[in-house]
Amino acid sequence: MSLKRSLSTVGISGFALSALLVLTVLNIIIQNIPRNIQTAGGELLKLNEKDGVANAVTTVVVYFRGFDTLGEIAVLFIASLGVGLMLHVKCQKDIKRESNFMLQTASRYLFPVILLFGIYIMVYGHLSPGGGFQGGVVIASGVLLLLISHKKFEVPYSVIVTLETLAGVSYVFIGLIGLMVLDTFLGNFIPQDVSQMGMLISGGIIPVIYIIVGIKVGSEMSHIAQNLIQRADYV
Amino acid sequence: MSSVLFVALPLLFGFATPLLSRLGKDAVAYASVAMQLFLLCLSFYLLESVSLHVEIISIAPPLGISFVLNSVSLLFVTVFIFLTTLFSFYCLSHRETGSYENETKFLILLNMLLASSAGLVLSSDIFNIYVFFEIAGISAYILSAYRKTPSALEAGLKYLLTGAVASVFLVFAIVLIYLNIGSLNLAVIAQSFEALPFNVKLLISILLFIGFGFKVEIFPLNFWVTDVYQGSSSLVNALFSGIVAKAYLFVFFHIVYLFLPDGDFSAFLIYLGAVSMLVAEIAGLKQTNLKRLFAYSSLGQVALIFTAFALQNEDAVQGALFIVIAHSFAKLIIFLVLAFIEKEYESIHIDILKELNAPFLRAVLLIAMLSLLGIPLFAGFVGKLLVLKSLAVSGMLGVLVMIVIASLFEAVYYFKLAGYMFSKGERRGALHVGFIQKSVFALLVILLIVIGVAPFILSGFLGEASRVMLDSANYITVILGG
Amino acid sequence: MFDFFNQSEVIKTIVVLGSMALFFVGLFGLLTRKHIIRIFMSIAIMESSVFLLFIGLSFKSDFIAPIIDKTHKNIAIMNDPIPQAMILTAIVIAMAVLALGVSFAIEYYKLTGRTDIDEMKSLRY
Amino acid sequence: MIGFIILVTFASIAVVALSAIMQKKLADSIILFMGVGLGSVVLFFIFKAPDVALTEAVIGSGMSSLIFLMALKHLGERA
Repeated sequence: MSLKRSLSTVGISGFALSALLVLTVLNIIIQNIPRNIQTAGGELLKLNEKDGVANAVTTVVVYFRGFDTLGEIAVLFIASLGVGLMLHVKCQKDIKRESNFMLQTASRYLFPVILLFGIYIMVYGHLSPGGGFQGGVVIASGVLLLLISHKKFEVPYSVIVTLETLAGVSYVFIGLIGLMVLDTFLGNFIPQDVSQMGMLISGGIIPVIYIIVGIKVGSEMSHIAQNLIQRADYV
Repeated sequence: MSSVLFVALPLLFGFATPLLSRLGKDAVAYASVAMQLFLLCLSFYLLESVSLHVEIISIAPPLGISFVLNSVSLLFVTVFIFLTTLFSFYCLSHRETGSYENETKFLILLNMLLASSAGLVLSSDIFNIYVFFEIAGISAYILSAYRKTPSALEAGLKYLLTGAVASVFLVFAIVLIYLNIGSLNLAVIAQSFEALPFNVKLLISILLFIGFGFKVEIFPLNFWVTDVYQGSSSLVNALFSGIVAKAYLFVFFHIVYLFLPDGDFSAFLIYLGAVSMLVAEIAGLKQTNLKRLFAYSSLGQVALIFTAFALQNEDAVQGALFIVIAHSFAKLIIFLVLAFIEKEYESIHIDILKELNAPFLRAVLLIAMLSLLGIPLFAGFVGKLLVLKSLAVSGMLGVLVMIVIASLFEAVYYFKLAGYMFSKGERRGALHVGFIQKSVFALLVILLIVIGVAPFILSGFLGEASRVMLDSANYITVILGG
Repeated sequence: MFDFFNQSEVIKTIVVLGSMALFFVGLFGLLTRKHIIRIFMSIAIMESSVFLLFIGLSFKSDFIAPIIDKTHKNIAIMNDPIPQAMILTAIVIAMAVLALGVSFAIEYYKLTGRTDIDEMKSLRY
Repeated sequence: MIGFIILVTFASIAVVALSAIMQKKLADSIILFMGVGLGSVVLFFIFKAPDVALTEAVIGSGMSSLIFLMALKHLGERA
């Protein structure tokens, strides 16, 4: 990597000066951004009132731009596969140190609360802020707490794989069903009327997809965390 | 049969593989090849009746994401699927040695790479292009670091670092585009990109150039390419130079044609491409490691395609499409032969060619090199001829001279290699080339010769494809009007 | 005294200057730091600066979050949901790439004991 | 009042980020990096983007800190 330059004072001051210069230029350019341009967001909000859910961001993430989320899930899937490939350690019997008693009891009582909080965020993703990504990672942080505190605790790989695969396959199947029924990939084929806007069962496939995303993100994040922790402890 | 299947099916297969592998590794490998064959038939079926067709995903454009199916994007998708299918067939022949290419993880990454390069080529939404940019990137990082040797990991790290920096600049460009124009659909952006004040247009163009420049392997930003090629295995290099580089090249120029239809910065791009070809070929002269040498040759050919696309006229783009096809086939041959040599002889120094005792491989390698050089009877000739002709017509003699000199340098080190191959030195033990491997090489060589001898088969379709690619006004009306 | 800062012009200037300063701190770290983990940190800082710039410039302080419930029904005064949806995806992608990069660095350190980006010269013989 | 809070938060994030990069010990720079994560969560909250704030809190400062801490535990204290 021939990017490195020696850390002399000339280097720093040269960089600072050029940064200041470019900063002012950028400021002038970004400042005269037109304020009242008619962004696509406005139209989407109107469209959301008709066939979206209460949380407009969830509608955009899952339904209007659902293909980005499918790609996003693929990125996370490949990342957890890569971390597993790199850091998977076959034989690591009793390598983690036994943590003290207080941490164990505290984590044993905290885990159900965190799990419930994660499930709440995931399930109510289309009504209040939150959703699949955030709920999944909250659950993964709960699993992380157990991984740290309990020596013999380990999420069995078969559970992670089955959850991950079922969620991913069902997400693509929902897309294909939408393709068959409405001739648009990821179309919202479950009819839902606007009166149900604030209710839990509203928005057709949107909450279903977000719960699937949550399961997948949760299993993959705990897989990454588990690999990182086991590998680190195997020093 | 919609074009979304090109992305949805490999993703479905990738997601299902961890559970499928419980049935047995062979089942997964055969299922992957079967799925790729199905996609190949689908692409040929669509190739017959290709009309400008917009595939809506979840809601209609300009608010939603949509795939645009025209002859250019379908051509690239067909080439990608054809290359992946041949690659899978070649890997199938390694079944008995149980080497790593048949592990389920490798198959998942291969399919994800196919899905993301197809998505890159088909998508018409700039943030969707960024997502596929990341998927292709992240599967390429893992493929290059797959063998977990120190040099492979170093290659993976360098690839990941440059990829991450490139994606930061690309997100910065997308942010400025949305703030100034208010939409993410390429057609809407293209319409109002002209009306932007010049400094905003310049800033967005610079950020897009840096973002894509790393991946398009253009001169100032391609310092990392040869290290990655040298670190990762030759099989994976075949995928990189065949599929990944072409997908990024097409997306970059698809955006350039849409945003700057009257070619504002095209002079800069043309000279940059010519300079980067010259630098790559000169650097290739003194290489002793075969992988590094062919990495520089890939850089040179990609720079030639870059220059041809930057010329922005129909002849040049038709020539570029010819070179894309010829270069993909030739590089697949070269890197598969290199993988074979690396596996059997465990060394990829130049002198190993002296001891290569496999007349079939030597002949196949020779034909691939001749086609890359542009020798008349082979596929590379037609493309290079069209590009040089359009350069002469548009009066860019300086660039013409640069490209001819670069091709001469390339000829020097290719003939040096040919000399090594056919020198009289003592030979190592005879290499046994499997039947499937021989048929894959034979098919590729036949294609190179057929395109070289009778280019008129493709020139009609490629001419129409280049017209469609350059005709951005029609692209915009189809998306917005349609 | 504080209401001078509340005008939307001033807020936009603060956002632009702040996030660009963060961007150049990240770029500086990227170019001059040698330890591989610090380089990943600089890239993470650059990414978060671009995300802050985007949300900072596309929000209006007197508008409300784009969530419809019983009390907030008027969508005219709701912020634009698209930038939030994009940044939501971009944050998760950036974290995935970061996790992969750190696992590469850990594996590379296990094999060669090197963490300095300049020492990675083995590919240049 | 919002503008002033934004100014203070941005200034503190920039200072914390710069010191995170200039730190000698890796452990200190990781802890300061978590501070940058928290600061950006506060900013996203002020920018009326609750979804993004929750994501940044959970992923940006949650998982990234785990990843860097595990890297720190692994690569030891050198450099």
